[in-house]
Amino acid sequence: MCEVKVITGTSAAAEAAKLADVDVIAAYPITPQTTCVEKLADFVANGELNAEYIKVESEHSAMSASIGASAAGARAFTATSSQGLALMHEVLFSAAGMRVPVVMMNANRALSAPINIWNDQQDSLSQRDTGWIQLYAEDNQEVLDLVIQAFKIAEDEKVLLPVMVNLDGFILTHTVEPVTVPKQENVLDFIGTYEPKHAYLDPKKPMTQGALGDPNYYMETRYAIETAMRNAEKVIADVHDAFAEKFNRAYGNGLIESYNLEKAENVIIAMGSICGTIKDIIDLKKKEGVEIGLLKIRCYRPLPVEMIKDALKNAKNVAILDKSISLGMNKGAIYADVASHLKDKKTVNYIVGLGGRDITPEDILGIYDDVEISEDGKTNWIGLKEE
Amino acid sequence: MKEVRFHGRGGQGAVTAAQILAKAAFYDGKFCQAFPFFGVERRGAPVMAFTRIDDEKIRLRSQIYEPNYVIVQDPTLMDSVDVTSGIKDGGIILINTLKDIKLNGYDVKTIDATGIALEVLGVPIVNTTLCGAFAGLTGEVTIESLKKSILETFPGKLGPKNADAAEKAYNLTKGL
Amino acid sequence: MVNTGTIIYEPGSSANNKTGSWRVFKPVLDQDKCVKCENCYIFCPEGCIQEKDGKFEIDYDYCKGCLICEKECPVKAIKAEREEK
Amino acid sequence: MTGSQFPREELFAPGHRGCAGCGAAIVARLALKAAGKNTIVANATGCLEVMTTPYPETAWKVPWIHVAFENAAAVASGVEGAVAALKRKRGKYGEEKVNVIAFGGDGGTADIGFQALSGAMERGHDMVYIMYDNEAYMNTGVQRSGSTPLLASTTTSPAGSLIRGETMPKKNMPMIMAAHGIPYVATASISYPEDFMKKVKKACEINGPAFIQVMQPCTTGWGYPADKTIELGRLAVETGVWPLFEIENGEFKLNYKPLKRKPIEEYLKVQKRYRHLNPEEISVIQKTIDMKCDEYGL
Repeated sequence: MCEVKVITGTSAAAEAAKLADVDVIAAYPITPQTTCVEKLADFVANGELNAEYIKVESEHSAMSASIGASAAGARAFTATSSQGLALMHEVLFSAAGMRVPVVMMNANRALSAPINIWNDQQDSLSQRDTGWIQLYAEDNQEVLDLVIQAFKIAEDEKVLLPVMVNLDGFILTHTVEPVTVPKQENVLDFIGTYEPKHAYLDPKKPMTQGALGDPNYYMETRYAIETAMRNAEKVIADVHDAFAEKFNRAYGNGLIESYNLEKAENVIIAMGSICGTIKDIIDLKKKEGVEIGLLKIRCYRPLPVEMIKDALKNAKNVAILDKSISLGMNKGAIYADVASHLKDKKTVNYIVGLGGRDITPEDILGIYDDVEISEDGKTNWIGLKEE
Repeated sequence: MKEVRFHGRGGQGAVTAAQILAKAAFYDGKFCQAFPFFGVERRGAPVMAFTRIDDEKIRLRSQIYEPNYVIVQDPTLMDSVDVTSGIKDGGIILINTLKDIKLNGYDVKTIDATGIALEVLGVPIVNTTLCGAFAGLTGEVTIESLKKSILETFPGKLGPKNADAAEKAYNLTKGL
Repeated sequence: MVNTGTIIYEPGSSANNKTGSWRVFKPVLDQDKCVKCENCYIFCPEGCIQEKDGKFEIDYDYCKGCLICEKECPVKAIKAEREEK
Repeated sequence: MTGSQFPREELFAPGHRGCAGCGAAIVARLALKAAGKNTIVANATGCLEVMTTPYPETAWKVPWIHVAFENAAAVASGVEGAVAALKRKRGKYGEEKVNVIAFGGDGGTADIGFQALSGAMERGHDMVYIMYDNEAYMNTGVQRSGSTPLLASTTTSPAGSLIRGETMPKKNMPMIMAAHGIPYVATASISYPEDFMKKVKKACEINGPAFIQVMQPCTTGWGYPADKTIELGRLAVETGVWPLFEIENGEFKLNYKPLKRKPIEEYLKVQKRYRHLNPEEISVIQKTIDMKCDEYGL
């Protein structure tokens, strides 16, 4: 039997890490991630979780210690946000290149300057090329489910890549709502024990990890990560399906989720918590006899391009929502990645919610109206106060 | 869907109150959501927190602009904050005060939550008391579920005391 | 194929790389003069002077010819000779 | 002297790409001899890392990991945590103690890796951090580090007509580490292998963090003939430039006191990095060394 708890998104992530019986946690506090690592500290302090908790002196060291722990053969978990993730940037590449299946929760938050603790997705999207699998949650239940799935995906021999589970800062991290927490025995039965065959540090079988790769070898190592990313598409879907069967909760096909896309010509592509508000609007309009749709991206890296194209085959006008901005290009990351694959459709980019600017149901209604009349390829900043 | 807005000061437990209410609704078999106004306020500064209660799963992620109910933990907040902002027609404003406060055009209910808290808890922390008053006034959550939620939120000695304070307020406001 | 994570599974495989070709001068040990103080053994950056059957021998496959051994030998049992290349 | 005063097992293989006469290679070889095979090494980016692990070959016969420049202490923290957790939870690693040793150069330790080092030491991890000190960024071509001594010429502290080399004295790492209250801090030199190995062994046996700063002359960076690596290390100790001491549980102990300190000039004159010095500048260095030796009771 499961237990339903009314908890925050950060607590849901902490519960999931506990259920996965992680061996090592190395973490540094940052708003709005803190309640996750506080909760984990409580679990360890109360003997509910048998793990080494390393209270590192920075996020750079949090990731470095996580890599060290995972390379030694332990199941490692950490959590961060925004500036902390940016500080990790260098070693995020190392984690992927060294093929250590670290799982990290990231509380999506804007980047300085000006300093801003509120939600957008600039932090994780700025890490898109580091070789991390990136998953995004719509609600706190999905946070818990994704963190559990993340371990199974990361540790799959066909993948062996680190996974970042993203949740919108405050909107999920600090919001309580009912979350079904499965039994640990069922979770461990689902993900298994981490027994790495490729990387561990044991004097009985010494290996060298983190070697120098000269021009003879480097390109192949990058290609191997790309291959693992492509493998991950199937693994993520399979893990999702197996999870759905065991725990009775499904999210589209695991990589994307289609919501009323069959008859809709005007559709939104979005990622994260805003998808909930959009679904409400879609149901509202359906009652009025208007068909609009949503394509939710759950997995941003690897980006399931073919799935996205297929899901949008009936769409005409595609509004792509970005909580990030590539400055100097006036496009968000999702638009930049996706639009070129939708050449037969009108695509319009909407920059929304930067630095915690609230996105209201009216904003979403306005976007559905606008995408029909707006010109192709345009970028609109929603809610911008222009002087 | 019913939406509640709490006005308090940092450290008075407004966020906890919003969560207690959400959990109580959950125990009543409803769906719920509670979140703070995402600010950087410190102890003493005006803060807000929100609760949503619905019969269906709550997917809406925007902030609350048009609440059904407003709970004011400290009347001095009204000098600097417009507690009536966006309140829905027929909405209720519950204020912790000794005075008889009237706000033109609004349904205002008052309760001396500080008095109850001092009497039952021995400290002027009014969040659980106000939750009890809210339950009595609106019937949006049952007192049984509210007490369960409070007991779960405050393990140890504080739990029963806070549940008593809530029940006392509930009995005073029921049917008002 | 590069190993997953560029991991090297053969400990000490640098031994495949014979650095003896780097040498310009070659240390030659006179076994008769050697007092087995172990200075050459312990100070060698390559670890290429090893004891075998009670004698120290220089492995010229790896010796880079730094001549620390010659310098540190207290009885001048090691002499540098020019490599004939 | 006969018999084997040193362990014969070689855990650091030949064929590495270190310069002829490389002091860093001697550090690694001696440290592993002392620590033994039940050891896991975390290595900061630097000469030692680059020269020992060009894929697909490694000089290491113990488990070894490198992640980046500034984080050897943090990586070692994670490794140590993993060893503790896997021992406790899954009975891995058996009964014997596993040594976790981090190697970092002076730049990777005193400069860019300083924060990670301070954190790891303060947190009390059971690890040994060995700073192999060659007093500049040798891997990138001899740039000045916080560990570069006064008036030494490097590529970023060149001896010009106006500025005469490094303007600041060497950062005092052992005392900074001692201030962390860790159980064991020591200085060592590759020219005193018994002393160095004894200290590594002790550091491994102690529960909790240990820090050893080992001086390691560098033929390329200091500018001297390769055969003089050991001689220079010895001169550093004999002149008082590099005192050998331990601070065990807060107690300072000098390990070696030369009968009569040699004049600093004997040490300086062998090295290209000091070639620009005039007698006045040499006497300035002598004075700073004299002051330091007074402090340490040398």
